[in-house]
Amino acid sequence: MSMATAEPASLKLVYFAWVRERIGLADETVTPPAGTATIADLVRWLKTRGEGYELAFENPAVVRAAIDQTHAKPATAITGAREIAFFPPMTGG
Amino acid sequence: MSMATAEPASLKLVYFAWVRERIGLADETVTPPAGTATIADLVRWLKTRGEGYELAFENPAVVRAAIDQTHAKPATAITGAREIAFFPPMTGG
Amino acid sequence: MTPLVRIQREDFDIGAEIAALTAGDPSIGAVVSFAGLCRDESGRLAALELEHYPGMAEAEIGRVAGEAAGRWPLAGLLAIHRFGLIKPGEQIVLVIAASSHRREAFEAADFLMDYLKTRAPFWKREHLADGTLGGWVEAKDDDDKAAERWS
Amino acid sequence: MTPLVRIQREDFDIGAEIAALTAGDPSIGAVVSFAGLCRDESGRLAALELEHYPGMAEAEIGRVAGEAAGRWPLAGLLAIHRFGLIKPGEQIVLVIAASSHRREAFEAADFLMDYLKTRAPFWKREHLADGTLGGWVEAKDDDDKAAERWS
Repeated sequence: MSMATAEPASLKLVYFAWVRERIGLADETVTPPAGTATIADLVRWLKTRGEGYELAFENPAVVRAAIDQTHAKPATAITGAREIAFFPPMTGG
Repeated sequence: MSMATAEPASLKLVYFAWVRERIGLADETVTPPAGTATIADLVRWLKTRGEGYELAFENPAVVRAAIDQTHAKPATAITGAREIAFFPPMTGG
Repeated sequence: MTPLVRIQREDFDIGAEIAALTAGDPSIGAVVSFAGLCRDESGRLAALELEHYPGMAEAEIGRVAGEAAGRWPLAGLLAIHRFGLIKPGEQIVLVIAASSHRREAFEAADFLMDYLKTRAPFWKREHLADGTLGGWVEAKDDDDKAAERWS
Repeated sequence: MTPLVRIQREDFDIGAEIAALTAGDPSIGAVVSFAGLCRDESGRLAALELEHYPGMAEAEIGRVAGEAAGRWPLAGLLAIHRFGLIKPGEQIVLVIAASSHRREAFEAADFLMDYLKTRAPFWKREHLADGTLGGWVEAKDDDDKAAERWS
């Protein structure tokens, strides 16, 4: 059995609303470093990737995440995820 | 100043649903005896007027009343009333 | 805002009533409608016959609608209650409440329906599927309890 | 009963949706609809632009509608949420709940709306009457509190 973090997998990231605007991308495919186990880990790594990311996640508690189109928490494991989304609190309805 | 019950006034009574069916009338104009001061007094008198009335008011607590199209209680004074209605609990909506 | 109350034999069109009630008021953000339909009671019923007290029906629903309008900040409030013979699947009653925000629209419509059930002078009688005339529908304790929630 | 969920750019017709959801089911006695409309915010707003997360929007509303269907005995449940540019007075969202009795229809519609507000992946941005682009609408604490009522 191989460990999930042994070989960094490529991951689709999608961004919405002001998260999308601050990062300047609607989506991208990334390969996070080994040891990126949770949403919080992923955010920490994304913040090192430039000013837009830093601005988008300046208050990480505000940004929501979804793994494969299901709401996720900062501590949720991203193992096996195909698509991870980041967005502000929802304002639909 | 004359007392309200000094001269018995004529009064329109209207009946609905099974109260109407048991009495056998949709409406009638009556002159209750002097001293008929409240809805409860009126019901007591009506029950003396025949079998249909007795059946309609066999359980007076169940029959509702309205004075001039406003809900009224057994103790409500009927002084000055033009139209008094009796009916079962409402089942609209 | 003056509530609209109509007592009528004719059917009504929910979409048209909502459109009319909300037209031209861009402060409205929420519209709740309640429609009461005649059920067939698992095939037992051919129709409901609704008797009402003309005059008092309008007056009483108007009073309760006025109370709702005083209690919640509404932009529009409508109640329509039909009488006469109504078949399963047909509409009996309609309440529409419009306001800026959803909470007050939900509560006002809910309130008005609870009071319609217990205070509006209407009486339902069953016409049965076997062709006979059924009894008068009995008032439900549940409806009284529902109405008491608001006092 | 499988809830119906539609995410669309086009407007919807409340009357037609209610008729379609209730047609042919004579066990239905109560139909509650909620429509959310775009307000003009006292003339400040020219439009709202609704961005959404395609795929997740359907999935998430479907999940919450399924929870409502498990919680109340419903005969029909529908949610429509629009995206794109929506002007004041236009419709944004529709929920319809149909059941035998009114309590469950009211509660299911109320529940689904509260969860739509806080869980459905939609984001509103203001377009202002002066022709400029406004900011993203901020989520309201009130909406979170409303959703917490059901847990």
